[in-house]
Parts: sequence; C-alpha cells; structure tokens
Amino acid sequence: MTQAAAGLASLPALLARNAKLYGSKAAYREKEFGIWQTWSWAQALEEVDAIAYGLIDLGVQRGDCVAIIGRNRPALYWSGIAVQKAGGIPVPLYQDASAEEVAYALGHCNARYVIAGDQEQVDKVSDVSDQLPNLAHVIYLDDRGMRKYDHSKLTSFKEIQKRGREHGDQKELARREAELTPDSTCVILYTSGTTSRPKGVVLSNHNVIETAKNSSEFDKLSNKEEILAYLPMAWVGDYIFSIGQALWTGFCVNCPESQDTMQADLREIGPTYFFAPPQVFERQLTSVMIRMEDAGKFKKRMFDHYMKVAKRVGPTLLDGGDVSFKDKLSYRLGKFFVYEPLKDTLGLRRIRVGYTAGEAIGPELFDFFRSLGINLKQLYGQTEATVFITQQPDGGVSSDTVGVPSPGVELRIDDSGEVFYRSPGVFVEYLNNPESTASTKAQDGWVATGDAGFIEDKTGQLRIIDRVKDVGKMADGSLFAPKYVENKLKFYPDVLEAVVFGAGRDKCCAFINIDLTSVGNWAERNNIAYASYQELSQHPQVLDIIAGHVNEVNQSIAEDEMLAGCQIHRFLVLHKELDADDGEITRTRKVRRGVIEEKFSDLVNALYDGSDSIYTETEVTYEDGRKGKITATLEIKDAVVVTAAVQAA
Amino acid sequence: MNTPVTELQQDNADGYITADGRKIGSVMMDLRSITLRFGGVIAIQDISFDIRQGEIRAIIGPNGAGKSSMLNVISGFYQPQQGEVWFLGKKRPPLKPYQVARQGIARTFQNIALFEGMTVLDNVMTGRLNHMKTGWIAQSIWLGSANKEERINRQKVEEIIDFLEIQTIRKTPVGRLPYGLKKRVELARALAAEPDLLLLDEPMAGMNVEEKEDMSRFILDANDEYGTTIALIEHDMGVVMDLSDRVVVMDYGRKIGDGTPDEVRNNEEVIAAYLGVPND
Amino acid sequence: MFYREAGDFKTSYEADNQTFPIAFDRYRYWFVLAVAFLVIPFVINDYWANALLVPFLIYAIAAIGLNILTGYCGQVSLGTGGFMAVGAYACYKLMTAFPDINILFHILLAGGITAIVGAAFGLPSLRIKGFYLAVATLAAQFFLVWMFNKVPWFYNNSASGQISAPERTVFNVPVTGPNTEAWAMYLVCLVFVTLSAIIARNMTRGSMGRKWMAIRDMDIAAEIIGVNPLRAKLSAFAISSFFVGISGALFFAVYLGAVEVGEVFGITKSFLVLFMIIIGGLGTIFGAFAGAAFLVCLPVVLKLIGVDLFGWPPDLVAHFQLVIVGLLIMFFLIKEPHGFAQLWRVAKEKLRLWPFPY
Amino acid sequence: MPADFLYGVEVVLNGLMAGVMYALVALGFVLIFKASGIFNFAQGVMALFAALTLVGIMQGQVPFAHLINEIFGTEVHHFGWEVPALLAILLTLVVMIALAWSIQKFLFKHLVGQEPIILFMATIGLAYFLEGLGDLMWGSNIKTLDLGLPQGGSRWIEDATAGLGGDDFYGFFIDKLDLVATLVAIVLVLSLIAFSQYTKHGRAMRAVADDHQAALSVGISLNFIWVLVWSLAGLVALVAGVMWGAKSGVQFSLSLIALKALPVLMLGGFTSIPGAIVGGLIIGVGEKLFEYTIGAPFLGGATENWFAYMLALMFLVFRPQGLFGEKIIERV
Repeated sequence: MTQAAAGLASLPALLARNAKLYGSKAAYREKEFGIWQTWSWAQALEEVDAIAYGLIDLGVQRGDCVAIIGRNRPALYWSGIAVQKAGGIPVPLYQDASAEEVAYALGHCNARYVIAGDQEQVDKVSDVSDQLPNLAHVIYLDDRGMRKYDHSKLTSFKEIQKRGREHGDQKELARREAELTPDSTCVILYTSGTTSRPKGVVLSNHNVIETAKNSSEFDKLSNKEEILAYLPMAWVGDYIFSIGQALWTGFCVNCPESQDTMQADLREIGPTYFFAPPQVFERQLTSVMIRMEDAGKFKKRMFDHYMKVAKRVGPTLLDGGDVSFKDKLSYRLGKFFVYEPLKDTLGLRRIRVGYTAGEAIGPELFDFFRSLGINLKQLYGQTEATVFITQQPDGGVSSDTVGVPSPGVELRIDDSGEVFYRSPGVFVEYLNNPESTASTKAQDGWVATGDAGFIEDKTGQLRIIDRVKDVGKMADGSLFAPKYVENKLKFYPDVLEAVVFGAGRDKCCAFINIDLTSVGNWAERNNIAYASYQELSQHPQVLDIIAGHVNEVNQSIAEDEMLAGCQIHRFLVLHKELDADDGEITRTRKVRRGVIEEKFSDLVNALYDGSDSIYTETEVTYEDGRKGKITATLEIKDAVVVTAAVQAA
Repeated sequence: MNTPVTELQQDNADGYITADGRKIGSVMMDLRSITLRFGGVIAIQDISFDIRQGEIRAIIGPNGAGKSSMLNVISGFYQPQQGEVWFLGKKRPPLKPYQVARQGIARTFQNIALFEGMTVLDNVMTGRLNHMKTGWIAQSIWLGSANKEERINRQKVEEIIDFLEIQTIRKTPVGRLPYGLKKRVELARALAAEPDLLLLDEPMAGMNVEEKEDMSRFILDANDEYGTTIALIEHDMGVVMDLSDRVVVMDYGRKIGDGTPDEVRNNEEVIAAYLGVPND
Repeated sequence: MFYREAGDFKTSYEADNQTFPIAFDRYRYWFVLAVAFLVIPFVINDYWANALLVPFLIYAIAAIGLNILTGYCGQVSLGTGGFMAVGAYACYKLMTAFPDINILFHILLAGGITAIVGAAFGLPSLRIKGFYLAVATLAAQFFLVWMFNKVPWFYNNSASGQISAPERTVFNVPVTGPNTEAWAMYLVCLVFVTLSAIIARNMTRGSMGRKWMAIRDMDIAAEIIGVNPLRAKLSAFAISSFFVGISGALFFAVYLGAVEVGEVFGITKSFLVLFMIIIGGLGTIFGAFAGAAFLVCLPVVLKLIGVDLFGWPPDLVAHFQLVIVGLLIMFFLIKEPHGFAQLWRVAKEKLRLWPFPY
Repeated sequence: MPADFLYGVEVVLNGLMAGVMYALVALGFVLIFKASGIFNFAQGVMALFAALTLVGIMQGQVPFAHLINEIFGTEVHHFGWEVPALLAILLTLVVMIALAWSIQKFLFKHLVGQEPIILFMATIGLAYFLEGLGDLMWGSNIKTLDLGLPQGGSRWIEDATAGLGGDDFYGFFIDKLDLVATLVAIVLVLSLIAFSQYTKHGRAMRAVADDHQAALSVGISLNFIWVLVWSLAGLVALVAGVMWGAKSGVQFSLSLIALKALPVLMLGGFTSIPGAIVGGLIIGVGEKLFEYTIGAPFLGGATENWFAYMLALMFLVFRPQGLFGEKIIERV
C-alpha cells in the first residue's frame, strides 16, 4: 500500500498530516452570524478529536455505524472523520430523505448512533425510532428548539465535545486510530437505487484516498483551492470532493449559510474548484436569461452581441485553439464588458477546474459556460467506483463524451455494449447484500456500470448511450435508447423531465414535464394568464412550443442510423411535476421508468390507442406529507417523424 | 393597596409553576394604584397589577381602554399623576425614558418606530447602545477598546439576528422592508438590549396568520431561551390566550379583570366589555 | 471599472464593518491618498493651490463638520460661518499670545474652543426643533460676527479691525504668513482633511454615530431605547463645531492670511457650506468632499468661461454666477435631493451587479 | 416729564414703526409657510427684486442692458421714456405675479412631497437666482427710488410734542416716510387679514393650510392656491421693497430685511398671522430699546444685528410653542 508506507492509511492520518503541514491554513469555513467563521487545519484536528473523545465517552464501539444527517456543515464533516477515528463507521444520509427512507437506511446498517443537524432531522429519527431497537443515542448540532425534548437518549453536539475535551481517553483513542488500515471501512454511502431499494456501498480508506490522490493529481489541485460544499453530504461526489480531495490536498471547504443563500455565498467565496450537476448550471443559465430580459436596451444588445462572439470563439480559445485577431480582440472586449462581470456576479469567476456529472448536460448549456471562459469539464462515475471512471482532460472537452479513463482506471466494453471498469476505487461490497455484490463486481475486480456506451474513435473518449437495461429493442427489433432521447429533450430549458416509452412497441411515445420557471416566465412576458401548473401545462401555445422541440429532436435523432427508430410519434405534457415524494423520480432526480409506466398506465395506453385527449386522476403527496387527488384532461399531440426516405433524399 | 416593602419581600418567596413547567419567579414590576390624566381626560384610573419574573403578562381591552398609556407609564414616557411604580423591589422615582431603558426595560411600538435611515444591522445595534461604553476619543481613533466593544456587541446582535431569522436582510435599509419584517426587526432591536422586562405594544397588529404564528413563536422562544419577562398588549384574543400566563383586562381606564386566561375568559365584566367586539 | 467581488469574503467583524469593505474600493482609496500626498505636492503651483485645492480641502473639513450635525444628527445649523469665525479668531489669539508653540496645536486648540462655543449654542436644541432651531442658530451667526467686530480684544486693537496671521513654521517651513509656499499650504490642509475624514468616519460608524442617527430618524424612539437626547445633540454640536473651527482656523491662518470677519465669515458662508452638504449628500463623508469640490470649482470654471473666454467684465460674470449657482441648486434638489452621494451609490450598485439590472 | 424718558418714548415709537415693517415681511413668510409648508428664504430678495424692477420700469431702463451690450457690442441703456409711479407699480405687480406663477410651475411643482429642509434649500437657491437675475436685468449699482413720498422729519409732530418735556427736549423726531410706510403697512396687513378671512380664495387658502387632503377633496386647486400665496408674498415684497428702497436706496442690503423677519417668525410662530404682527412689534420695540439703553452706550452699538435673534431664542427656550401656539403633547 503506497500510503500505508507513507503512514497515510486513513482519513484521520491525513488530517493529522495536514494539521502538521498546513497548521494555520484555513481548512473549513462556514457562513454564520454574518461572517465566514474559519477553522485552520490544526483547529479542525482539535475539533475532530474532541468529537472522537466524546463519541467514545458516549460508548461508541469499534464497528458501530454512526449515521450523519443534515445540511453541509463543518461540524458534520468533522463528525465523519471523528467517527472513523473512534473506530466507528460514518453513514451520511440525505437530509431531505423521508422518515421511511431514513428508517430503512438506519435499520439496514443497524446504526447505533445518529448525528442530526437540527430539530427537523431529530424529529425524523425519533418518529421512526420504535422501528430501530439498536438506536442507542442521538446527537443534535443546532440546539434551537431542542430545550423541551426528553434528553435521556439525546445530547447536544456541544455537550459531546465538551465531555470529550474534559475527560477524553487519550490512550483508547490512540489505540483505535492505530488499528485503522487502508482496508478498514472509511464510509458507507447509500445509492439512491433507481429501481430497487437503496444499497449501502462500503468504501475503504484505500478506495477514497487513492481516488482522491489520482484525481487531484489529474487536475493539479493544490491546497490553495476553495470549494463550496453545497451538494448532499450523502452523495459520493460530495464525499470525495469535500472530504477525500480536501484532506488529500489540504484545500479549504466552505459551507453556505443555508440552502437559500447558496447563490450569494457562492459569489462571496468564488470557488476555484467547482462541481455541479447539470440542473445547477441549468438554474443559473435560466436566471441569467430571465434577469437579462429586464435589462435596459443598451445592456441587452451588448450582452447578446458579445454572447454571440463568445459562442463563436470562446470554446476554441479555451482549448488553446487559434482564432483571427479580430475575433480575439472582440472576445477581449467581451471579456471586459460581459464575461468577467457576469462570471463574477455568478460567483464563477475564479473557477480553475469545474466539473459536471450525474447526468448528460445539454450542449447549449455546456457551451454557454465554457464560452465564458470557464474550464467546465465532464466526468463519468458512480458510487461503486468512488466516483471517477472517466473524466475529460483540459483541452479535450466536448459535450457528448465523458472523457478518458481516470488515472489508474481500466476500461472494457463487452459485446452487449456495457461498460466495465477496474480501479483502485472499486468498492469493497454492498453492505449485507452479497448477491448484488457478486452480480456487479466480478472476482477479478471488474465492475459492471450497467451503462451502454462506446469509445469514440476520433477522441478516444467514452460516450454513454443509456442504461443497459433501458436500451431495449422495439417491436421491429431496432435499438431503443430512451435516456438518449430524453436527454436531448431535456436540453431545452422549457423541458424539465421527459419519459420515453417504446420498449417492445412499434413506435416511441413520450411524457413531458414543462419547466415552470422557464415556461412560466415565457407566459408572463407574453402576458398569458394561468392559475396553476396544470393549466399552464395544457395551454395550447405551450403544447405547440413543446411540439416544436420534439420535432427538432426527431430531426437530430434521425441523423443517427442506429437510433432513428427512437423518434417520438406522439407525446403528452404531464399535468403534474414528477416528484421524488411520489416515488416517480429518485432524490438525485433520476426517472423511475417502471413506477411511472404503471402509475400512469392509462396515459400510456392513450398514447398508443390513438385517442387525442384523455381524462385522468392522479394521487399526489404534498410537502407536509398529506395525500390528495388531482384530475385533468390531457391533450395528446402528434409529432413530425422524419422517415428514412426523407433522410435519403 | 400600598403594600409595604416587607410584604413585597414575602412575595419574593412564592411564585408559581406554569402548565408547561416554566418556573415563574417573584414580582418584578409592581404598579400601585396608577392614575394618569391628560388635562381633563382620565386615561388610567387607579390601576394596580404586578408582573412576575419570567412570565408573559398580557394587557387587553377594547380600543381606548388605556392599554398603550399603561405601557407608556411603565416605560417612563408618561409620568402618572398618582400611584407608584415598583421595579425589582425598589420604588421608582420619576425617570426620563432613557433612564428607564437603562434600568433594563425595552419595548416595541404599536406603529413601528424604527430608524428608517439605517440598515437592519445598525437598527439592531442601537439596541446595544446601553451596553457600549467606550468614550468618544477611543471611538474617534477607533482604538482597540472601541473596536473590541463593537465586535463583542456585534456578536451578540448577530445571535439575535440569527434567532429571529433575519440574516438575509442584515444589510438592507429598513425603509425597504415589508411591514411584517419591520415588526420583527423592531423586536430584534428590543431583544438586543437584553432587557429584564420587554414591553410589546401590539406585536401582531396588521399581520397575516403566518406572520402571527412566527411572531408568537419568537415571543415564546425569547421568553424561553433568554428568560425575558414579557408584558404585551394584543388585540387578537386567540393569540393572547395562547401566549400569556396572566392577563390584565382594562376598559375605559379601569381594571376590570386580572388572572389566568381561563379566569379572565369566564369573568362576566370582561365578557360584557367584549360583547359585540369579540376580536377587537 | 466593474466590481470584482467573487472571493472577497469576510472572516471577521472588523473586516466586515471597515470603511471600505469591498477590496476594489479600498484600492481606489489608497490610490487617491497616494496621489494626494505623493504626487500633487510636487506639481502644485500657486494658482491651483489658491483657486482650487486649498479652499476645497478647507471647505471639505467644514462640510464634514456640518454634516455630522445636520446630516447625521438631523439638526439644521445656519451658524457655520460664525463658528468658523470662532475658529479663526481663537487661532489668531493663540498664535499671537503663544508665538513659540507650534501652529498645528493652535489650530487644534482653536477647534477645541469652537467645540465649546458650539455646544453652548447647541443647548437650545433640546427644546427647539426643526426650522426654529435653524433660525436660532442664526443668532450664533450674527452675534459672533458682531462680537468679533465690536470687541477690540479679539483683533488685538488693530487699527483696521482686521486680523492677519504672522508667519509660523512647521519643521522650519513657513505655513502661515506672506511667504508661505503653495505646497506647504496644501500639505497642512491635506493632513487636517485626512485626519478629519478618518475621525469623522470612525465616530459615525460607532455607537456615537448610531446615537446621532437615531436622534435624527426618530428622536422619541431613540430616547426610549436609552439615548440621552441632550448628550447626543450636544456632542453632535461640539464635534461638528470642532471640525468647523479647524476649518475656520485654516481658512484664516493658512489660506487667507488676513480676515475681515464681516465679509469672510458672514451668513453667506453658512449657506455655502450648507449647500455643499446638501448637494454632496447629507449623512455621508463622501458627500462632504463631493459638495465642497463642486461648489469650489463652479465659480472658477464660470470665471474661466465668462471672463477669460468671452472677455466679459467680472461683475457681469459674478451676476451670472449667482444665477447659475441658484439654478443648479434648484435643479439638483429637483433631480436628486440626496445629492452626489446618492448618484454615486446608485452607480456603484449598477456596477456591482453588471451586466444584470438587479 | 424727564427728557430721557420722552426720548425713550420716541425710541419706542420708532421701534413700533420698524416693527410694523418687520411684521409686514414676516407676513410674507407666514402666508407661504401656512399654505405650502415652505420656509421661503427668498422673501427678502423678492423685495429687492421688486424694488429693482420698479425703479427700472420707472426710469425706462432696458432690461439686461449690460448683457446685451456685451454680447452685441451695442450701447443701449434707456428706452428714453419715464413711466408714472402708479403704472410702474402695477407693472411691477404683474411681474411679481408672473414670477410667482413660474416659481410654482418650474420649481415647487417638482418638489411636492419633499422634506421641509429640501424645500427650504430650494428657496435659498431661488434667492441666489433672483439676486443674480435682478443684477443682470437692472445692474447692481445703488438706485434711488423716488415715488414723491414725503421725506424728512415731520415738523408738525416735533412742534406739537416739543412742549411735553423741558428745555432740552425738542419734541419727537419722526420721519414722514416712516409714518407713511407704517400706514401703508398697517393697511396692507389689515387687508391681507380681511382677504384671508372674508374672501372665497382667502378661505380656500386657509383650508389648504389646515389640511391639504381635505382641501383637495372639496375641489380646491392646490396649484392655484400656491400661485396665489406666492403672488401675495410678491405683493408684500413689493411694498416692503418700495418702503425700504425709498428710505435707504435700492441695493443688495435691502434683501437683508428677510433676516429681520426670521426672529419675528420664531417669536410669533411660522403659521400665525397675529403672531407675526405682535412678534414684529415686540422685536421692533425690543431691539430699538436695547440699542438705546444698552447697546449704544455699553456695547459699541449695532446690536440690532443679533438682539432680535437672542430675544427670540431666549423666548423659545422657555416657550417652545411660540407666542400663540398651543402646548405640544408628544405621542408615541
């Protein structure tokens, strides 16, 4: 083990190293009480120790699972490390998970302790505590409103640290830390299963540290980087960026004040290394466009002009390509008048390396940010690989590929088109689930991604078509890749979600979800009145716009021989947003095809039986958990399908 | 009912426990047969009642009952012609409002009295003025002491800003804020003074249900977290009955009822006074 | 030009409530200071010093002073001229009485004496409010000027009834008297301006400033949260007068050298300074500078155009000047009652959000 | 009767007459302040401007002569005719009304709803403007204004009163002009009061003063009222200008009578017409007496400059609501 030799067998070891090397350098910041409270690496170590002592004092045993649930806060990141230091196993959970989901995870790893962010999370846990006989104690971070609770199995974070600082058992802690090896479990992360129940992916110190090391070197990350930790702590991405890479390189992790101040905090911090799923960029782009709508004539014209320039030459310049002097000049001007100020107000100006992943990103979207001069790249990964499978090197970036194998990763594509990989990051196992472990991870360490794809000849980069199981055959035997089509649809700002059906059928049809922000804004500007999402979604003009998008998509699909069959013949615009609370999509916004297909079976049939409108009733879950019914009559539209003949002509 | 000091001491002994298990202490403010006149008009007529350590005391009554005048007497804005004000076991001589404030009594106003020209932060900081002592020389050259004092008080203020959940408007000029938020900022300013006794003059006037719920929560939390004693005037009966431990009912400048919400609710005179005006 | 704020975050309250929280502003501030101290003294000549820079600096001090009283504490004063006179005469008496004490101390002391006088005339502010107070301050104006005219002791019985500054030196460089060089004059004033601005800023951003603003915005509420109105108002009067006094002393000793109180410190001075803070922007230090700069430059520019360009007789131009000043003031009050400072604030907001409108 | 006492009486008489003038100017302020809440600092300059215009018209001066000559190199100065006093006064009045109208239209119409201090500043700006304008139109040289009003001490009174005292008393010396001025002033004051009491517009004016909204709601045009009050203020200014001009020549110092009126306002209150009158008289008598008894003998004279202010100041400190204001009860 390379790091074992270097004495860096575990995250606590890394922390200790940083405290020694970068002692007084800022390690964690959090916006609280109006300023960015800052902790140096040395202080961080002290905090972590205090927690670890406190946990041992509380009775945490070796191998105990300690669930951590709450918004991104330094204290919770420390807890993650402290738990391991105390011999336990940290299990971060999604803070927006429902009580049942939490119950399942806690039961499955049979957690004995929970570290909860605030009252809300505590309530969630205590709601289901009766199903959790092994749950010994809950620790809460924010004591607002906790005073009146029964504290027999409840302690405040401060209290834990206080006890730790007062009578922490040095020897015991030292002993437990010494026992940590590269192979001891570093963390258990629950994957939001698209189809089945979530699986607990067990990652070892080796997995995390190696991948952190490789990826950091790949992008030459230094301890000067600033990142904003705003993505769910339970998601492997955040774990690698905010804990793995942060600990390895010693850069600074900044936690926003709250969800709704994220944009403002992003601007204040101005991260140099940034990660975001496409939706985040989507949202930013939308807000840019909306705000510019209200700008003065002059500003707007200038903006549009220079955005054209950027679109034309930006990406080329970013990839070090060469353009005419005139273009270079006008790009310079644009940079001064628009790009730099724009990036600055968005908080993206200082980004050195930016990644998007989790889903395919729309070319317009992708190019928009790159044309501003932001080094935005794609990577392809999954929890089982501790994120990195492939990523794009600087200069080798395109929107439809996902890059070359990350350092230390071997790639293999079998004849069914499924992508396999083998790497130091390959997970240990699925917790208490040997059979699915076996089915995904072969003896020789090769792991099936479950995605179909191929290596592009000209770039040598991987290109993903779709989930293997979703790449089906249509009635006529031609290839059916719904995700591929759906993504193309979702590239339109007006389209929030799309679900394409067609497996084993003679033609493809689709559900479409409009994006309320974008469409709503459009309606406002064309003063079109609407009372509800439902009404807006069925507005004839909206339907026409969507139809337009669908037709364009059909066009582009038709160009690809293999997939020409996947063109959409008929579609309808759904009367409700697909919602994780209704189990229609996952917490990471992946479509649960099966669920939807049977939940809206009536609509699906309508699509295929040729009727041009359908009345339907749907059960929905409101934010407060109550259930209700909504009814609607949906119009079904036909799309223009490009036939091979036309193609030939 | 001029109770001699000795009797007051006996008072100190007792106190009571509320339904939700809060310990209410001894008498903090004791108003004894207060009478207030404006020229010929009698605003308050021989009213006596007390406010105990840690309790939430409500003063209710129809419009023009003299509730606000009562609050103004307590906060030293009006000097009663007759009667005594006992605070923390001592008889209070006639004081200027700012002297009363320095004794640890803060208040909010029926129609918001914020400093429109300043930001939310500065407004709340004004609540700390009585805790800031550095002289003008130190300030003029921003010596360590002034700097330090500013920082310490800012921390305190930020806690309160956080407590009342107004972080996002910290640097906004209050002039631009909507009504509901202004009310909240005013409460923040009062709390920033860390008063022993907090007077709230219709804290929920003109608020919608949501805002009222928030405000009630803040009032309860303030009483709970900071142990602040609170005396409030409110029109919304429902709110008053939920919030307060004891209620004084006034009508035409006289006291017509005093006791726990339930007692008051069943008091004929009170019912009479409120007939036809159930919620106002 | 456009603000760069990404990555400009605050990790301490000191950093958060410093005078220029945005790095960009900070740099600009240091740049201006550098130019003022390190460049101008070497290029300055008598014309620039006497026509523009020195009066600008001195009026800036006066404006800062008045702004504390009127802009921050909300007490309108028309007595500025009178208080400047106090500063001037105090300085004169001190200079002549204690020749061998450094002039700079005399100037500071003059400020101190003015502060006392100012506080005395501020006493009525407790009972009198608004216009009544404004008019009341005229009493100070007229009484003081009359006194300096009538009481020989103040002008050491000089035949002319004028006071004229003897030569005094700092580090052996004459800063008062006939053979004072432009750069010396300029530097003395610059030092005082810089200090005044910094001190004023510190006072107005601390608890004192908040007391003043509280009184200004709503005196009753201020009193009920524990502000002692008398002390707040008097301190405002005193500190305001301190700066005004210093400006008066400089105006007499360094700038003019000789003064006939009636015409130099007459009521028109009071109005001039008041205009400066109104046009510049009430309740901002920046406003004091902007206003002073504007009203100092205006006549010079007009003279350049009228006399030197069109070759008109000075009296005609002088009349025009009155008309134009009057028009400008009215125009400003209509277009932007909150003065240059507000224009600047708005522009800044736009630049910070650029290219977005909000 | 002892002579100094009689001289004292004489001083009082003079004081009273001066006081009436003060009252007159103060009235100009009050009219505008009551109706529009504007503290019109330009009142004095308006008087100067009126006087200048009057002289100019009477002597048939060419307006802006200097300017014209400068620009076109011409040498125009007079039209070469003279205008009879009464007609000139009427013309001047027209000018003042035009002025009032344009002030409302171009200045205050755009400042509706601003804080008082801003309005006040605006009038100071206006003062500068008018002063400059007056000089531009008619030149800044001192002019004598001769309306053929009686001048010099009144023999008759002197003889009539000489008998009162001993040998060293030669009777009251009272300037005819002052007498006339006083009479005119009294007449004007009375007629103004009558106007505001008994005429439709006068009542409208008072309605506006009491409550803008209410006045609007009963269909009174604020704009018209404001033009009206400014015109009245112009009239007052004209009269004051004529009287003082006739007495001591038409020059810049004339505009300083405004400053005389301010203490009167403090004393009498910005909104009270009787206050302005009584205040005027008090100030007039007070400052003359003070000068006679203390100022001249002990303080080196010229105490009129400030005494009025000190008096008003002292008075206000003990009675903030002024002479006729009622006690202010502060509410929260």
